[in-house]
Amino acid sequence: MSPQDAAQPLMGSTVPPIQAVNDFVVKFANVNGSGSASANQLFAKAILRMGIPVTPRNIFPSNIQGLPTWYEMRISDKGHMGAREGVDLMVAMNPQTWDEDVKSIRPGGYLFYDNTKPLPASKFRADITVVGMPLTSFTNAAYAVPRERQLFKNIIYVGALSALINIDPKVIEDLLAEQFRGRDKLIAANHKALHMGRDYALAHLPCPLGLQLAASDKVGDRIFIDGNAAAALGALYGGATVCAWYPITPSSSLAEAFTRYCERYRKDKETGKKRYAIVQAEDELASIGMVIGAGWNGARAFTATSGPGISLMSEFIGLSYFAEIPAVIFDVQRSGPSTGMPTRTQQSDIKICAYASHGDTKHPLLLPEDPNECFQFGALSMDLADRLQTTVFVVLDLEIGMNERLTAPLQWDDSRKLDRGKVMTSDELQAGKVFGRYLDVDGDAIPYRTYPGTHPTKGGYFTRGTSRDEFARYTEAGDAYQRNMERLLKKWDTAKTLMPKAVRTDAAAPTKLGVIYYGSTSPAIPEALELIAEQTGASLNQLRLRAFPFGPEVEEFVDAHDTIFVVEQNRDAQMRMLLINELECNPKKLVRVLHYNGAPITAEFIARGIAAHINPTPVREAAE
Amino acid sequence: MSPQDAAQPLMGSTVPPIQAVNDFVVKFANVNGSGSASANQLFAKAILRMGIPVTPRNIFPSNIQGLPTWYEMRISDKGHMGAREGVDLMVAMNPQTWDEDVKSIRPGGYLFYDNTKPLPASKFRADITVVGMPLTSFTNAAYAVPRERQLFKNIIYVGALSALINIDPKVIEDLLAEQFRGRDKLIAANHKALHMGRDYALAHLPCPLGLQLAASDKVGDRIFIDGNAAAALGALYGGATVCAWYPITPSSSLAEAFTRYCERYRKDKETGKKRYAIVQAEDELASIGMVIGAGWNGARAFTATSGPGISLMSEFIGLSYFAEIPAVIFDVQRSGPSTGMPTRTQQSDIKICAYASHGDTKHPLLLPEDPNECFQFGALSMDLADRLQTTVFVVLDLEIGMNERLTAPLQWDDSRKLDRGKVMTSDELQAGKVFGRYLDVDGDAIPYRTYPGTHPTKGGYFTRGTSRDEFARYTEAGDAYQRNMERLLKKWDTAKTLMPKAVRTDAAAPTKLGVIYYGSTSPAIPEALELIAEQTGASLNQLRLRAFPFGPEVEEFVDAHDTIFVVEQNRDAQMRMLLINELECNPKKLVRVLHYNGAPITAEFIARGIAAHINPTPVREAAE
Amino acid sequence: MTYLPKPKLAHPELQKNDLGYTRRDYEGSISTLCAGCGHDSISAAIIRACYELSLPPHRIAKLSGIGCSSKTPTYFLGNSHGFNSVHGRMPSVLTGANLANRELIYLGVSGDGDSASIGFGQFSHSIRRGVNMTYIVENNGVYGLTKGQFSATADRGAKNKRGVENMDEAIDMVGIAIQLGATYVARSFSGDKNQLVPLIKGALQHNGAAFIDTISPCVMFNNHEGSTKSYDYVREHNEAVNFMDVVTGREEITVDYEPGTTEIVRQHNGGLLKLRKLANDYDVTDRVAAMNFLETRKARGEIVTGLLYVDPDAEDLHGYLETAEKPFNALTDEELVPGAAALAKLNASLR
Amino acid sequence: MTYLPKPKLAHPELQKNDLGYTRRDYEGSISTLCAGCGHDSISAAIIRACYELSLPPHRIAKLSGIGCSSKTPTYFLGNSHGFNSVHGRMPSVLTGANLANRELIYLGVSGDGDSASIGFGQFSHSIRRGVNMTYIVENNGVYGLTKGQFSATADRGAKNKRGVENMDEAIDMVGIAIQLGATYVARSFSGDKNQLVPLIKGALQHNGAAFIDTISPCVMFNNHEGSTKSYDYVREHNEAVNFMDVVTGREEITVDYEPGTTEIVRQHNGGLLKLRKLANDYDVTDRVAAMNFLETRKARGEIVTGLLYVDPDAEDLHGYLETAEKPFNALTDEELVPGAAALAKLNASLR
Ligand SMILES: Cc1ncc(C[n+]2csc(CCOP(=O)(O)OP(=O)(O)O)c2C)c(N)n1
Ligand SMILES: Cc1ncc(C[n+]2csc(CCOP(=O)(O)OP(=O)(O)O)c2C)c(N)n1
Ligand code: SF4
Ligand code: SF4
Ligand SMILES: [Mg+2]
Ligand SMILES: [Mg+2]
Repeated sequence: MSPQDAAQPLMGSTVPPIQAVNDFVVKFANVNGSGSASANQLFAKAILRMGIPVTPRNIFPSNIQGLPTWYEMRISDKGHMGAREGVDLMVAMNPQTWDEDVKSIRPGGYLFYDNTKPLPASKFRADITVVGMPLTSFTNAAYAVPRERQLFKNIIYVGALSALINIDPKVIEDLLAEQFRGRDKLIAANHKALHMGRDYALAHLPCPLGLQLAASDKVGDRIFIDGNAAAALGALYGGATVCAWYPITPSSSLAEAFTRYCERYRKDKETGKKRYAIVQAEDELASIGMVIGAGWNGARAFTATSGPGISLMSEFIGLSYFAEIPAVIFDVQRSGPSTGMPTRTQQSDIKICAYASHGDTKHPLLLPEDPNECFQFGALSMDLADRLQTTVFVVLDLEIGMNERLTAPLQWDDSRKLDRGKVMTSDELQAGKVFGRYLDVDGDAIPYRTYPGTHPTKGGYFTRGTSRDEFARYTEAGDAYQRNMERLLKKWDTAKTLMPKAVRTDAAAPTKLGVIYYGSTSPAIPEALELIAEQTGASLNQLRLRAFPFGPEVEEFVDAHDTIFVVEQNRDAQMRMLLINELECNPKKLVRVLHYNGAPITAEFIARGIAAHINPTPVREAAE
Repeated sequence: MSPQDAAQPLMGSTVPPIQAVNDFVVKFANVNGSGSASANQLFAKAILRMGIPVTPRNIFPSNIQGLPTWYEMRISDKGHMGAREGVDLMVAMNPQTWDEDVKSIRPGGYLFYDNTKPLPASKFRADITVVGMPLTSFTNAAYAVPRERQLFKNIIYVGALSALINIDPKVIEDLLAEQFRGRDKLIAANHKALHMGRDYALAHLPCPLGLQLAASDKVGDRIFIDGNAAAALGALYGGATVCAWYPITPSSSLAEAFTRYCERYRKDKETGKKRYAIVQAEDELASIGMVIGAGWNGARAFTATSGPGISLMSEFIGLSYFAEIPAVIFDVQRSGPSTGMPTRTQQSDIKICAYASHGDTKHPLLLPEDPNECFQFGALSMDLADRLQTTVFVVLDLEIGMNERLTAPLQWDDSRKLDRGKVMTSDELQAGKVFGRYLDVDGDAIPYRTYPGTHPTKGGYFTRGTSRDEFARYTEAGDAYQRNMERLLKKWDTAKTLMPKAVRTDAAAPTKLGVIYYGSTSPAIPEALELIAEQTGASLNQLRLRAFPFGPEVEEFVDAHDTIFVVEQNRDAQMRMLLINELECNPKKLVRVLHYNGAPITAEFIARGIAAHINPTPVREAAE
Repeated sequence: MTYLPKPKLAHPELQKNDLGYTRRDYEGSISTLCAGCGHDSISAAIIRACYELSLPPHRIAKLSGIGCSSKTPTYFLGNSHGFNSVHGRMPSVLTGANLANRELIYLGVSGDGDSASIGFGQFSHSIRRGVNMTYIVENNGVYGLTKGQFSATADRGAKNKRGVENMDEAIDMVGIAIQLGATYVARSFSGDKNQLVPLIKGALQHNGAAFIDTISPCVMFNNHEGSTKSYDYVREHNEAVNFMDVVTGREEITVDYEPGTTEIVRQHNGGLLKLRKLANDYDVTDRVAAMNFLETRKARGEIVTGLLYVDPDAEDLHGYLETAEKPFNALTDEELVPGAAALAKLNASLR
Repeated sequence: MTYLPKPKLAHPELQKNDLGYTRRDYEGSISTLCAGCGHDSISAAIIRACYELSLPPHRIAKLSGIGCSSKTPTYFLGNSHGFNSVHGRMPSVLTGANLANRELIYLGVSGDGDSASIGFGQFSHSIRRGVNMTYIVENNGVYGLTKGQFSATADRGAKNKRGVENMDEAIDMVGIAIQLGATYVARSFSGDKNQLVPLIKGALQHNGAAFIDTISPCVMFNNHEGSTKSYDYVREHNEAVNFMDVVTGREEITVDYEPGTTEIVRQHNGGLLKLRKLANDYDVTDRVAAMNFLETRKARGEIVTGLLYVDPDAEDLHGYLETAEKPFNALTDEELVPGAAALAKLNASLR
C-alpha cells in the first residue's frame, strides 16, 4: 500500500502551520466501546515518560457503546494543566463527529484521519494541514481476525503519530511490555503493530509535523492518578472500614478503587479475612443509612455519590447534623440539575452539600484541587467527621475524579494518629466521669459520645432525630431545643478552626483586585492570570478555597480587596452565595465568573471574563 | 357538695388581681386523648359568637394519648391575633405540668383547678388568685359511667368558667345544639352538665373574676377556619384533581380536608363518580412522583407534606425544575432539623423549598399569612404551576395550618378562569403551528407543552431529566444545555412578574427603619410595632413578603431604608439569605430577629429584638 | 450526540394494520444501545405488539426510569409521549399520569436495577394498587448503564465478569408481583420473540396491573460463563409453562383445540388469551398454585416462562377509587370549580 | 414532657438470671403509648426474652424508625444504646451498625407503616443480605402516630374507624421475608406472650436475618369491628402451626417427646428450638412448602402464627463478606493504615 492509494492526498494549509515544541493540544475522536481508550492512554503515558507534562481528559457519552468519545491531551512543558480552547492536532477517527471535530482545529493546526474511504473536499478546511493515512485498509491488509483488526488499528495509529510528533518508540515499547508483563506474545504483537504504523508514517507522511515533542524534565517525581482513586486511598489511610455505595457516574470508580486497595492493603495477613466491609446498597438512601449506622457504632464509614444521590440523602444528612453522627460523603459532581449531563463536569452541588436537608442545617465541605489533595482530604475527612460528629463532604467533580492527573506523590507521616474525636471509654465511665451525650463540657460545643456496648451500666444513651436534652432524654421543651441548636452553631465556629485554610497567593505588586476559586478550576488559574496580565496589565491576588466553613483568612482576603472575581463552574454562583452568607460581605464586590456548559473551564474563558470587567471593552460577558 | 369540701380554699392574691375586659389570655392544660379538645373549642367558639375576637392555639405532643397538651386562647377586642407571653387565666387540669403551668401565670392572674385532691401550699403562688373547684368529686357524684364522667367533666368546667368570666350560656347552649343536631338526648345532657358547672360556680366561686367578657362587634363577617382546610379548599377551587400524599404532622389535615371537600363538591351529581383521585402514597418520593406524573399529563395535582418530606422529594423537585413539569407542594412547616419537634411550629424550610435539589435550581414560593390567603394561594398555586411549568410551593406552618383562625370570608369570582398555561392544542398542531417543547416562542422563556395523546402525528415529545435541545431531543452538546439553563433563568424573571406582590404599610411619619416579615409572623407585627413605638418612640415601615422570587417592590423597600429588621421563625435567617442572594443587597443593613424555640413568635419578642437594636440598652439580643 | 431520528423512507409496500398504520409508525429513534443488547429485541417486540393490536401510537404513554433499559422508550413509538423520569421512580410517575387521564394506555419500561434495587418499593406499591398498566422489566441482572455491577435480581452465586460472586439473595420479580396482587403476570426472554410478543399484547389489553419480567441479556457485562442471565444460560434453563396467542375481539374463536391442552381466557375488555399448555395442570388463574409451582421449579433451577397468572376480571385503581370516566385533564372549569355561591354557604357554616 | 425514668426501687427479692441481672435491668423508661396498645406487650416480651436468655443488656443495640412502634425501644433495655432513626430507614442504619461491630446483638423494631410502606425497600434488601439481626414489625395495619391511616399491611376490604374500606392489596410481610431469603421467620400476636417470648428468644439466638411479624392491635385507631387487626379478629383467626420452646445450650435435651409431634432444631450457635407441632406435617425447614402452606391458609382467611421457617445453618452478611472477627470499631491505627512505605511503593507504580 502506498500513499497514492489514499483517497485524499496530504493537503497543505493556507496559513502557516503551527510550530510548537512540548506545548500543544492533541485530541482523539473515537467511538466508545472500540478499545481506543487504552491506546490513547498509552500515548499520554509515553509523553509523560519523556518527562513532558501532559494532562488528558476523557470526554465520554452517557452510554456504553457506539457513541462519540474524545480523549484530549494538553501537552505543556510550562506545566499548564487546565483545559485549553482549540485543538492543534485532531486525530479524527469518528465519522459521526467529523464536522465538529474539524471545526475545533485551530487555524494552522493539523488533522490526522483515516483516508481509506474518500471524502469530498468540502469536508476539510483550507487553513489546516491534513494528514491522511489509510488506516483501515492498512490494518485489514495486515490482520484477518476482526478482533485483532480493532485492537491493533489503535496501536498502529499510535505508531504513526509517534513518528509524526516525535515520541520515542522505546518508551512506548517499554510501556507495552509493562502492560502485558508475562505475556510475551502479546508484547511482541503490539510492538510489531506499533512499528508498522510508525514505519508507514516515516515512509509516507510528512514527519515530523510542526508539533514536536522533545525529552524534558518537567514531570519530576509526580505521579499520574485520577482523583477518585486518590480519594479512595485517602479514605483507606484515614481508617475507613465501611463503604456503602450505589453506582452512579462519575463516582462509581471511587468505591471501586477503594475495593481494589482494600483487597491489597486491608486483609488480615494470617486469615485472609477482611478488615473492611463494602456493601453495594440498593440505593442512596440505604447507602447513607449504612454509613450513619456504622458511624454511630464507631467505625469510620463513607459513601461516594453524585448530585442525584445527595438529593436522595438529604433527610439522612439532616439526621446526621442534628443527632451528631459522623459520616463522610464523597460527592463527585456532574452537570445538574436532575439527571442533567451525567458524563459532564460541573461544580453545582456546592449549595446542596453546604445546606442539605430541611430545617436549619449546615455541613462542612472539603474542596480538593487535584488527586494529591483528594488523598489528603480523603484521609482528613475521616478525622473531621469523628471530631465534629457530623457529615463531612469531600466535594470533587468529574474533571478531577475521573481523569488521570500529574500530581505530587502521596505522602503519609507514620507518626500521625487517627483522630477519633471525643469518645468516652469504659474506664472513664467507670471512674465516674459525667457523661451527657449532648453536654458541652469543653466549651467547644463538641460533646462526648460512647460506642454502643461500652459499659454494662454507664454511658448508654438513646440517639434520635427529635429534640432532647443534654443527657439525650427526649423532650419537647423549647428551651432545651434552642440550647441545643445554639450549641450546634457554636460547633460550627469550632469547625472553622479545624478545616484546611484557604491558600493565598499574592501578585508581585500590591493590588486591590482578587480572584477566589476552588476545586477543579485550580489548574486554569495561573494561566488565566498570565493572560489577563498580558491583555490588561492588571495583576490579581489569588485565594484558593479548600473548605467550608471559611476561616478568618477568607474574610481578610475579601476585606482587603475592592473587587474579587469568584470563578465557578455553575450557573448560580453557588460558592459566592456561601461567601456572602457566611461572611456577610457586600455582594457588590464579588463578581461572578461562571462557566457551566459541562466542559472543564479554560484559562481563556476566565481571562475573558475578568478582563472584560477590568477593562470593559465590548467583550463577551463572563456568564455567557 | 359545698365549697368547704374543697381541699384548698380560694386564695386571694398579694398583688392586685388583673382587671381586663375582652383582652386576656386563657390557657387550658390537659392530657391528650382525654376529650378536652372539643370542650375547649366550644369555649372559644362561644366567645366568638359573642362578637369578641379570639385566637386559639393547640399545643400538643408528638404522641396519641397520655401526654400534656395545652389550648391557649388569646382574647382581644383590639384584634391582636399573635401569641402573647404570659397567661391571665390558667385552667390547670394536668398534674404532670402543674409547676410550669402555675409559673406561666402573670402576677395578678388567676388559676382555676380541680381541688378534689389536696395540694400543699408550696404548689401555689401568692401573687395570683386561686380558684379551686372539686371537679372530679363533683362529676363523679353526678355520673356513674366512666365514659360520661370523662366527657361531662369537660363541659362542667366550661360551665363553671362561663360563670367566672361571663360567657353568655345561651351561646354555649346553641353551639351544643348545633354540634349534636338531631340527637336531642345528647343535647339535653350537655346542657345539663353545662348548667351544673355554671350553677356551682355562681354559688360557690368568686364570680365574676377580674377578667370579663362583654358582647362586642369586633368579629364582623370573619370566618373561623384553620389554614390547612382553607388551603385544601383553595386547591379544590384551583381545579386540583389529583392529590397524592403521605401522612405527616402537621400537613395531614390538609389532605384530609381536601378529601372531605371533594366528597362534598366534586362528585358527578348523576353518577356519584369522583372527579378527583386521592392516593395515600407509600412515601413522599411516591407522592411527589405521582404529582409530577399527573402534572405531566395535564391534571392539576398537589401533595402536602412537611420538612422531612421535602428532603425526600428533593430529587423529584429537580426533575420538575429541569424538565419543566407543573407541581404544587404544600409544605406545612414544623420545627427541624431531622424529625425535630414534629408538633411545634417553625419557618425553617424556606431555604430547602427555595433551592431544593442538586445542581442549579430555584423554586417559586407562596407565603400565606392566614387561612384566607391559604385559600387564595392554594388556588393561585395551581395556575402558577401550570403557567410556569415548575414546582410551586405554598409554604405554611403548623401555627397557620393546624389552628383555627378568624379570617376574612373566602371569596371566588365566578368569572375567573383557571389559567392552564401554555398548552398547544390538537387544532393548533393540525394548523401547522411549530411545536418545540423547550422553544421560547413568546420571549418570556416559557415554552409550550402538549398533553400526551393530543394528536396522532404531531406534538409528541419525550420528557427527560437529561439535557436536550429546544425540540426535546436528547443531546449532550454543551451549548444546547447552556441555552436551556439560561432560558430557565429568564423564566425566573418572568416568574417575578406573576407572583403576588409584597404588601407595604408605611408608618405615619417618614422613617428609614423597616421591618420585613412573612407568613405566621404576620399577626404579631402590628402589636410589636405598637410596643416599639411605646418603648422607643420609633416607627417602622413594614413589608410583608408574599412570595419568592421577589418583585421590584421588595428591592425598592430595601433600597429605601437604612436598617431593616427581618423577622423570622428559624435559626439561620433563611429568608434574609434569600433577600441578600436575590437582591444583591448589603447584608449589613438587614438585621436578624429570630425566634425558633418551636412556640409561635410573640409581639413582645419582636419588640424586644428590634428595640434593643434601635436603642441599644443592655436588653437581651434578638436571637437569644 | 443528538439522537438520530430513524430515516422515514416511504415504503409504499409496507403492510398496514386495521388503523392504517405501518410498522414504521410504531418505531422510534435509532437505538444507541450496544449491538446485540437484549433490550433492543424487547423494543422490537413492543413495536410488533402495538402494531398487531392496531393501537393508535399517540394514545400510548411510555414511561421509564434510568438505565439502558429505561432509555429504550426513545427507540420505539416515536409519536407517543414519553417520560424518562428518575431512577427507580417510574411507577409513581406512571400512577400519577394514569390518574390524570384514564383513557391512554400506559406502558412502563424499567430495568432490574431500576425496579428491583432502588425502585423495589415503588414497583411493589404500584402493583398493590392495581394501576392499569403494562410494566415490563428488562431484566439482565446487572446495572448496564453504570457498567456491570450486580442488581438485586442477580442470583446468589452468579459471577460477574471479573469472577466475583454475588452473595445476596435474588429478588424474583414474578414471585413478588404475584404475591402483591398483580393481575397479569408473565415471564419471558428477549431472545424469544414468539413468546414475548403475545405476552405483551395480552398485557396491553389487560385491565389492571400487568407485569412482564423479561430476561434480557446484557452482552457487555453479563453474557459470560458463570452468569445466570446470559443468552446461553437462559436458553438452557428456560421452561415455558404455556404458549399464548392473543385474539382480538373482532376475531371469532373456533374451539377446535384438544381439551386439557388449550385454555381460553377472556379478559375484561373482550380480548381473548389462547393458551397452549406446555406444563400439565398449570392453571393460570390459580394464584396460590402458580406461586407454589414457580417456587418449586425455581428451587430446581428452572426459569419458568410464559403467562404465569391472570385474573381476567381484575379491577384497576380507577375502579377502586370510583373515578369518573372523563379524563381529569379534560374537565372544564365548571366541572372543577364549585363557585362563589357554594363558598358563601361554606363561609356561613364557619362562623 | 421529658420522659420519666422508671423508678428503680430496690427489690432485693427480685430473681436474678444467670448473669446476675434482674428483670428490672432490662426495662426502660415508662411508656407513653396509649393504655392497652399492643406494642407495650411486645416491649414486655422483649424484656422477658432478654432476661431469660441472660443477655448482657448493654451488648444489645436496639434500633427503630419512626412511629408509635418505633418509639418503644425507649421503653425497654434502658442500659442499651438505642437509635430512633428516620422513618422507614432502620434497616440500613442497623446494617451499617452491624458492620461496624459484629459482636453486639442487633434488635430492630419497626411498624408496618415504617417497614411495609415507606420502608419496604430497605426491609426487603436487609433481609436479602442476611444481616444478623432480630427484626420485629409491630403490625397494627395502620399508622398509629399520624392518627390511623391505613398502612400497606391493611387487608383489602378492611375498614377504618370511619368505615372507609382499604382497596390496596395487603403486603404479607412473612411471605415476603421468606421469599427474600430470611432464615428465621415467625408470626405472632402481641396478645399471646407465651408464643411470642420464645419466638423472640429463638430469633435473638439466630445467626442471620430473623424476622418476626407481630400483630399488635392499635386500640386507638384499629381495634373496631371491620378491622382485621383488632384483638378480637386476630384471636378468632389465629392458627398456630407450632409452639416453640427455646432451650439454651447449657440445658440438656432429654428426648422424651412423641415422634412426629415434636421437632428439635439446633441453631448454628448451639441453641435448641423445641417445636411442638400443631399443624400436621408442617416442616419448618422446608422453604417452598412453608410458603405454599401460608398462601393456602391465607386464602382461607387464617392468620398463621408460630415459627414458620428456619434455616438453622444460615450464613450472615459478615460470613458472606468474609470479614475479620475483630470489630471494626476496635481496630488499631496499625491494623488500619498501610503506612508510608506502602505509599512510596504505590507512588512508584504510578509513574
Ligand atoms: C439516583 C440515582 N442513582 C444512581 C444513578 C446511576 N444509574 C444510572 S442507571 C443505573 C442502573 C441501571 O440498571 P438497570 O435498571 O438494571 O438498567 P440496565 O442499564 O441494566 O438496563 C444507575 C445505578 C442514577 N441515575 N440516579
Ligand atoms: C419522612 C417521614 N414521613 C412521614 C412521617 C410521619 N410519620 C410518623 S410515624 C408514621 C407512620 C407510622 O406508622 P407505623 O410504622 O405503622 O407505626 P405505628 O405508629 O402504627 O406503630 C408517619 C407516616 C415521618 N416521620 N417521616
Ligand atoms: S451495557 Fe448491557 S444493557 Fe447496556 S446497552 Fe450494552 S448490552 Fe445493553
Ligand atoms: S395510637 Fe395506636 S399504635 Fe399508637 S400508642 Fe396508641 S394504640 Fe398504640
Ligand atoms: Mg439491568
Ligand atoms: Mg402501624
